[in-house]
Amino acid sequence: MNWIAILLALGVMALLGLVFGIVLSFAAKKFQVDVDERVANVRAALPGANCGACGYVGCDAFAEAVVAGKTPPNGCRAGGAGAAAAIGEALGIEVTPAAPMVACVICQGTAGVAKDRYKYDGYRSCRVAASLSGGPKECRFACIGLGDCAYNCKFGAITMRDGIAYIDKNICAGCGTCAGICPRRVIELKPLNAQVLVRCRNSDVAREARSVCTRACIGCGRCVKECAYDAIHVEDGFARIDSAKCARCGKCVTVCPCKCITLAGAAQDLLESARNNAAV
Amino acid sequence: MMSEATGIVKILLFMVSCVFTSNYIFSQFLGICPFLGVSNKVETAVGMGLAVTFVMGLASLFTWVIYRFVLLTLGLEYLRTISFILVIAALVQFVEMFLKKSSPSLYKALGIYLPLITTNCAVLAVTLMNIDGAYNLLYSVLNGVFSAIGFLVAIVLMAGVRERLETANILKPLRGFSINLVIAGLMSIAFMGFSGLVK
Amino acid sequence: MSLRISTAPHIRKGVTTQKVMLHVLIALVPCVIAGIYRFGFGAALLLAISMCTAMLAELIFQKLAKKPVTTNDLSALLTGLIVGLNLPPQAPWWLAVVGSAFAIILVKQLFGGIGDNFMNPAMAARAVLLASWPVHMTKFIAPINGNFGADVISGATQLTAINSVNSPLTLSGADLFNHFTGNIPGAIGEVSKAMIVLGLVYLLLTRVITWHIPVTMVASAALMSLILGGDPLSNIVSGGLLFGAVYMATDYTTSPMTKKGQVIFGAGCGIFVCIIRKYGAYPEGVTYAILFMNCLTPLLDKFIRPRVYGAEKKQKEAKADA
Amino acid sequence: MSSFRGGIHPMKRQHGGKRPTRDLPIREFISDSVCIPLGARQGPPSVPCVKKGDAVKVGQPIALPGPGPLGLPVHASISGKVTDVVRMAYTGDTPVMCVLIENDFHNTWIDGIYGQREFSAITPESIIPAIRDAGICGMGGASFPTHVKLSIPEGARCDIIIINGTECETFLTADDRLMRETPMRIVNGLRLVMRALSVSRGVIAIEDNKPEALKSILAASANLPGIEVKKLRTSYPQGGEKQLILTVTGREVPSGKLPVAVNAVVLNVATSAAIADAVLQGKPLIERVTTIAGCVKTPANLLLRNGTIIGDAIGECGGYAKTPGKIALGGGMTGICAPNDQVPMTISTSGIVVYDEEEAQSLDEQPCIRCGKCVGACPSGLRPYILKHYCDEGDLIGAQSEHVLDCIVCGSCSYECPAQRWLTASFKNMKDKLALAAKGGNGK
Amino acid sequence: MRKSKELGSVFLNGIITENPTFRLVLGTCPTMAITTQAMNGIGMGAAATFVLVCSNIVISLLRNFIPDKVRIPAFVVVICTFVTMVQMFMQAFVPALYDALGVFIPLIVVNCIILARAEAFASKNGVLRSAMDGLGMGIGFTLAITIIGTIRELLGNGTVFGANILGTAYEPMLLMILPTGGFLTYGILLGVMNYLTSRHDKKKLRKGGAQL
Repeated sequence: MNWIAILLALGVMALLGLVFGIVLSFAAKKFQVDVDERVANVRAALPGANCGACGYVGCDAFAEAVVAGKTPPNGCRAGGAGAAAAIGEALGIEVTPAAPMVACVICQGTAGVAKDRYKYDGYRSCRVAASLSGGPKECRFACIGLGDCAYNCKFGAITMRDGIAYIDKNICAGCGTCAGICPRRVIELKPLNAQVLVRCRNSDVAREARSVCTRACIGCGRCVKECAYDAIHVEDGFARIDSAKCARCGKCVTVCPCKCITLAGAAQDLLESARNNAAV
Repeated sequence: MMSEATGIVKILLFMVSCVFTSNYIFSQFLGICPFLGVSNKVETAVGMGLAVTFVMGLASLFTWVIYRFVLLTLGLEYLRTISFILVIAALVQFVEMFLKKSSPSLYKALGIYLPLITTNCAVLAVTLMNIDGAYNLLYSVLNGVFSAIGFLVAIVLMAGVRERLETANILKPLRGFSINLVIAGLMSIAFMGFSGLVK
Repeated sequence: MSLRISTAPHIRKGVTTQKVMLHVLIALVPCVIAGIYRFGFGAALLLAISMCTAMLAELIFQKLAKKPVTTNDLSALLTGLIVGLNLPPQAPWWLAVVGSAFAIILVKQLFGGIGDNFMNPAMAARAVLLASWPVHMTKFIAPINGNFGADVISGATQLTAINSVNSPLTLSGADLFNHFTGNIPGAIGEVSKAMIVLGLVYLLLTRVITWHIPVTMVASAALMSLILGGDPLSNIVSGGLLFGAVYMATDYTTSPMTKKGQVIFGAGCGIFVCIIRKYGAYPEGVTYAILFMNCLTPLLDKFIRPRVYGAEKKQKEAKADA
Repeated sequence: MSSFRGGIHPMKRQHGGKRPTRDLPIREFISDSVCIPLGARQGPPSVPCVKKGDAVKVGQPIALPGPGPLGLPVHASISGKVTDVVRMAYTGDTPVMCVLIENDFHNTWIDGIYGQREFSAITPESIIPAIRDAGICGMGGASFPTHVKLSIPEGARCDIIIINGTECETFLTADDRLMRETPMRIVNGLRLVMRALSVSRGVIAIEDNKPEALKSILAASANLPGIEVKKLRTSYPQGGEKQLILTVTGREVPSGKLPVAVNAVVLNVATSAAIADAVLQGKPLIERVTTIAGCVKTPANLLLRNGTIIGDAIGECGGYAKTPGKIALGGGMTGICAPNDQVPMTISTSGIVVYDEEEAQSLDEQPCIRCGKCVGACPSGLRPYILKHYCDEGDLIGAQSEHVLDCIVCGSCSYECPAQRWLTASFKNMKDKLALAAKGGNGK
Repeated sequence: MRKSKELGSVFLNGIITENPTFRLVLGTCPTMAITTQAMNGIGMGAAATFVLVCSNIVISLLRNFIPDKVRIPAFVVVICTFVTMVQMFMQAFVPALYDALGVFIPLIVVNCIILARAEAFASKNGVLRSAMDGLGMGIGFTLAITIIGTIRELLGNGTVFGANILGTAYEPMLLMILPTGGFLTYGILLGVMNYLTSRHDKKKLRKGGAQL
């Protein structure tokens, strides 16, 4: 054993370490710049879809705003309860999640149900089609069905079938991008548990509404009379359901002459209870 | 006079060899991680490339000096890996801190890449290769700088292609590292044309 | 009355992707005929195999990937044909299969299919074959309808001779004539320069391509070979320079979009061809030169853009600052 | 001949382009009834001032200017009885207010239409109000109120008036015929505008594929000081306002600015003729020459009263030659589709083009093959192939960085595209979105 | 019983769920550089595994003594020590392999797998678990690069571990043992792995959904 060599090696390493250590610790003091780690932590808790539903440009901007206290920490709709809890953890505060929302298509004007005005043939964009001669469907409140919402959905929750949009509630994160994009505003964000929906918003008089679509709400008010909870009102020529009051009894669905009130299926219940469990 | 001219030609050829013929990415597989990681935008790729060039040049200089004057004289050649990595780590950290304070704009451009460079195997590799190749100080620094420029060329070309492919309809499982490796593979075919330029 | 409604414009030029590809295929017919005339049935078989493989590869890949099948646009057929034309006439059949399949699947479809590949599929395939089976790819036979004796020099060795550092060879008049008629050994498509020029004229007349890339590529190659002390004419007519300049460097997808970019692209190709021919390990540099410029194309497209009408210099700078 | 960058030559395709109608004289056609839209142009919709059952004379105002400087009155184009004032679906997204008039075939004009007045009798200050009162808006297609265009803003000045006789659009020959048959009206219009703005230089620009028009205008403007006739290269979109200014004056309108920023005003030949009628004769704008082309039995140039139902005009041309697949108001490059043939034409309808079913069918959009033809064709120097990506993605910032706002929506890129991509439509959509965002909407 | 099960899952984690090569995409340089032969893969893998296990053990032991601020340099020093040992060992006993692997042996120091495991696992876990993690990761790495090496050797040379498989009629595709072959093989394998994982995940999701 060559003790000297070992000692030498140790010495050199120690010296190197010492020199670098001193230089660096000196430099670290001298060049100190503060960075807020909380922003990164909050950002890590977000889904990263940059959907913009929170009202900020993207997840980064939202994270900064949360840390700066400019926006409530439960503002991320796409992340839901999970993100809210994670943000709370990152900031060390209690965050109550906002009620989960899903996007719903307020139109049932599939091919054959809603009358066509013309064949659209061009750039596949609802927005463009809507601006040409009043849109390809006679009803000016109908889903145009060219899929602007599906194209822009960051989560792949929307498919176009039979000329209208369908939203998979299991995938929908409730970010509201589609609602903002739809030129006809037929997509609305509803609480996840709002299962009874009037799926039409044609505000024309009954005769006209009926003449362009067999499933148009004609504002007849039968559902209003049937509802025992005062949850339905007719405004602007079509019925609306207040989901806070609705008891989901489903009576209005049965009396609607135009079949434009729908009750979401049983799968919805399962999903809802699953989400509630997860939140607990 | 003649020998001076051939010397310059030799150096020029050496540079070409570093940049193209034995490109670090396409023929030596060094520095692949940052090459794949930081090549999504041309601007950031240029930043990374420049930062690597800067550090590789400095690292070549420092490690050569340390090897030649400390390790070799003390007969501690086997300590070179460990001492080189320390030199590089310290260098990178120092440069980062220095830039952060003295030139915030340059730091903004290069700073975020600097921590990544410590684990860039190209830096350690070039210092080790300088020793293996028994280069003198000039050639060591040239090797460091021009190998890094080879890296810069590769990463900027890569970033250009990746930017363009942002709009491409690539199959989902292939997106990310997978397609980037295929791009690199195809680019390395193009770089094979440079083989033999410098014998 | 049920009318259609669409956005403007209501008239289109009537040129489709398919027609463009068809034009290029037609432009290649003279080369194909020359190749088959010079090298016989084997060459024809090779071309057929590579074209079939290319179509099949595209079909199978798109079926497997559940993508719309786009074999109708004929681009795969074209790629297959060009791969075949780049093969030496006596190459084994599997070389054509591997080459076409590689071109279509790895270089084109993995990136998303037509328009999304960043590298010319046929060129990449040729480079791959050359790197993988150099013996097969550099063994050229003499044409069957020629007057070549036993002392045939292969195309590649001739190129080496032309670009030899010490005493560059200059082709004689008779040699040049043989190059024009295709009475030389070489890859199937590239032997007859006259036929390639015929194809070029067709492509220019049908406005499928513009002069920018082929002309700058050939011109810069000539200039560069002059600078490097070679004979420009010999350099232009030998090897695959013309074939590459007309059919492969002009590939829409992998060449720059602007005319200025195309000129730089062509010039770059020409320069690299000469450098690789003269100094590189490979006798032929066209493939690598084009592939390298393909890699550079995205950057050329990014930085060389037409001047926007009404954009002032000051405004541009102001924007950059903001 | 200097010209703008890019451009295309879409002249010779389909139905012989301009050939069928270019040598046919203008023919007047007055239909049984008209339906006059009050809001189918730029600016606020006019407010109807007649009601169902009212009797109206030709030239009588039926709607008063809407609020704001862009408001314009609308005049009855035939004499007869108002049958309805109602909202009707038109080419835009929302229904517009229309006045329906049944013709009594007396063609009674309102009082106060005077014969040709002398130039010397007209004061420069009276010209622009007269133009507004006549309800004149741009007749080249954009239908921007002309009096606003001629009101040079404070601090700006104008040193050249360009009369746009290029008619670079496909199929259309209405302006060509107008220049050949009544060149004097056009020249007079130009002189009036020059007088109103006290500008000493006026240029009438005509493409070199209209030699007869060129000759006739030259003859009409001979010996008139300050007026020159300029022959331009035939290329689409030579008649684009910005392109025309560049070709004629060598000046480039800065991005996002109006032509007046380079001291120029551009007017269409038909507008110029209308100005002459309005100022010299006191006639409001009630009619225009429209080319009926495409798949009709006998294509023609008709002098139509404002609000003529397009089906009636097509009937006047012998009806459809084949089953129609698409009817567009305007030329092949920029025309706007009509939902059916029962909608009216307006003052800005320079042509009615009928496409048969085969022509109407557009091919499916295919992947971009990066041929660069769109870049070569774009007169604004944009890169449509990249821009389309941003527009499809709804990326407002990306689209602006690719200068989408400099797109003039001429359609050249779409025309050239071998992959049949809807480039122009996506840019127009993005421009609309940006305009909305600038107004404070969310732009989505 | 439970503990051994848990150790087993830590071990398997490195091989499958978080395979450093195919799932985490770490240590790409040696993955492609030395995989021209299957044998090289095993050699490199063994060296890396040794370093991983040793460094994980040592770092885990020292985890409570190393100040947080200097932990990374400290880790590097520990790793470097073992790398130098491996280097010396290979130079002495398997010089052929040493030459084949070349500069990539000292470069194990900057192999991100090792530093990443030290930072993410060993500095937070006990000795036994850290050792298991190192072993799992090392074997996962070894397996992956051996697979890549096998494919490249088979296609590029017609052999596997030097034994001729494809017969003499096979004309080797030289490209596969060139750099290009490395990039392409790794890239495509990665794509295949991504596809398989996503399919697996989807199946799992569907199963999970049904249970709900």
